[in-house]
Amino acid sequence: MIRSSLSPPQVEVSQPSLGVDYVISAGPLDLVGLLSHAHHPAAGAVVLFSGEVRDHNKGREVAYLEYETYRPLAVKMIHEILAEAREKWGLRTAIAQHRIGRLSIGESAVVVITAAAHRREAYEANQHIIHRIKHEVPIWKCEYFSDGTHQWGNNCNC
Amino acid sequence: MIRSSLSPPQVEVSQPSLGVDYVISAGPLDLVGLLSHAHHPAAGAVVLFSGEVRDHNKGREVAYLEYETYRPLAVKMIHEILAEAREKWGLRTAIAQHRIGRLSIGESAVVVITAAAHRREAYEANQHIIHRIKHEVPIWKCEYFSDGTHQWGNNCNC
Amino acid sequence: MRIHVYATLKDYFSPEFELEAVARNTDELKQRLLDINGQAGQLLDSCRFAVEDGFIDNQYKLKENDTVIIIPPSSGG
Amino acid sequence: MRIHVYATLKDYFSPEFELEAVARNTDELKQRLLDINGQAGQLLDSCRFAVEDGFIDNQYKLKENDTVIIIPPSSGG
Repeated sequence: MIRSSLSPPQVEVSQPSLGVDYVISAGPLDLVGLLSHAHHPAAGAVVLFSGEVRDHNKGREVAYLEYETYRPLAVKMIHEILAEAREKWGLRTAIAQHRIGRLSIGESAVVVITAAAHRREAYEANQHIIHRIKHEVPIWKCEYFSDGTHQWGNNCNC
Repeated sequence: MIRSSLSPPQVEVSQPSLGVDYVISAGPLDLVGLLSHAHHPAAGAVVLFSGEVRDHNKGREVAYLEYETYRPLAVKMIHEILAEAREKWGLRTAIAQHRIGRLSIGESAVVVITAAAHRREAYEANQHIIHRIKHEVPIWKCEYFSDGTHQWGNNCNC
Repeated sequence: MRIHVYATLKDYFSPEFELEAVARNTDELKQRLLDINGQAGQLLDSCRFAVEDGFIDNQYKLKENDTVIIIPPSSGG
Repeated sequence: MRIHVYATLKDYFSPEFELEAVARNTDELKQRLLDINGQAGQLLDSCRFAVEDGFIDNQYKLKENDTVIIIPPSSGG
């Protein structure tokens, strides 16, 4: 039996001022607002990643996307991923937010922001966090194509 | 003899709407404004790096920094670095801006933004561009410490 | 036992439904789901199971009033 | 010949000055600069030279009306 403890999750909230549930958003991601939380007087390097909706995927024209999530587990897992990265790379800031619902071309589906004393750590941690969010967290993408068909994603293509 | 052709430089302007000289700025860097130029319908990944002034360096308390540049060569070199990265990684966007003059703790000294179809290219190109700007472009940092002394930087510490 | 499925699993099952048959662990639950739709076998093999905010494996003893979440491979980002 | 120096070189030379002595290439220019301040040798060995927006090496024939830029190691970012 490996079921973990009941909610509320006992993991560190990476940015207290943002609240626990900020990591999943039903509305447009506020990159600028999130970036304003990232600056830290001891951090010489801030890295922001934004995963955005492309107009084509595997040769097909994309009309829009929809994301859905199993929120209780997704929120807990993202906080755990951020806390582990914060510890491993000595980050001053670790923020992630994933959008759900319907997204148009060019909109941001996910943002990850890291800040560290030096840039190597900020880049490495940022890549690690987005990789884990894409592959481990219960969030699913459905692509709606211009020809009227749709397809649930089952592997990463960004 | 290896002197290259006279100005104006014949290199590609990476973001025409920003103008040639945008790569060196005497005023605060507008990360948000620059980021707004980065989004592209064919780009699934946008990476922004901001190098910011830390309050400590090598155990000493930093009061502020000053950067100076030899502008004609710095502008040309940054555009060349961006054009090469754009070509090598198939970037949709490649933007860089370095600030000069006096900077306070927490202010951004340099920003690099890359956008590509997939995230690996956006991260790699971003790291490559900031590495080359720091090590090759004629821009120099002078650290002013809280004890009243100052020191010209001669190697990278971010 | 209540079942919630997500994403591509909704092409095979209702998003939420009550499972009347007994399933004492995830292996038995998988079999009950195949009884409903035999075509979901390959997909179910790639799925994880959760109760509340924790993953469960086959050692976890399912209870009558559990709500089991069936989680296909992630495709966020 | 006009000389512009930057950054830590300003601890050894005026930021901009007129060099009266003849220097036909960068090796000779380096020697003339050492004549002005002998302590700058190690630093000058790590410097690059430029005219307008291009680097020059010792093959470049310096002209009387050139403005030579002396560029210490970069430390941007």
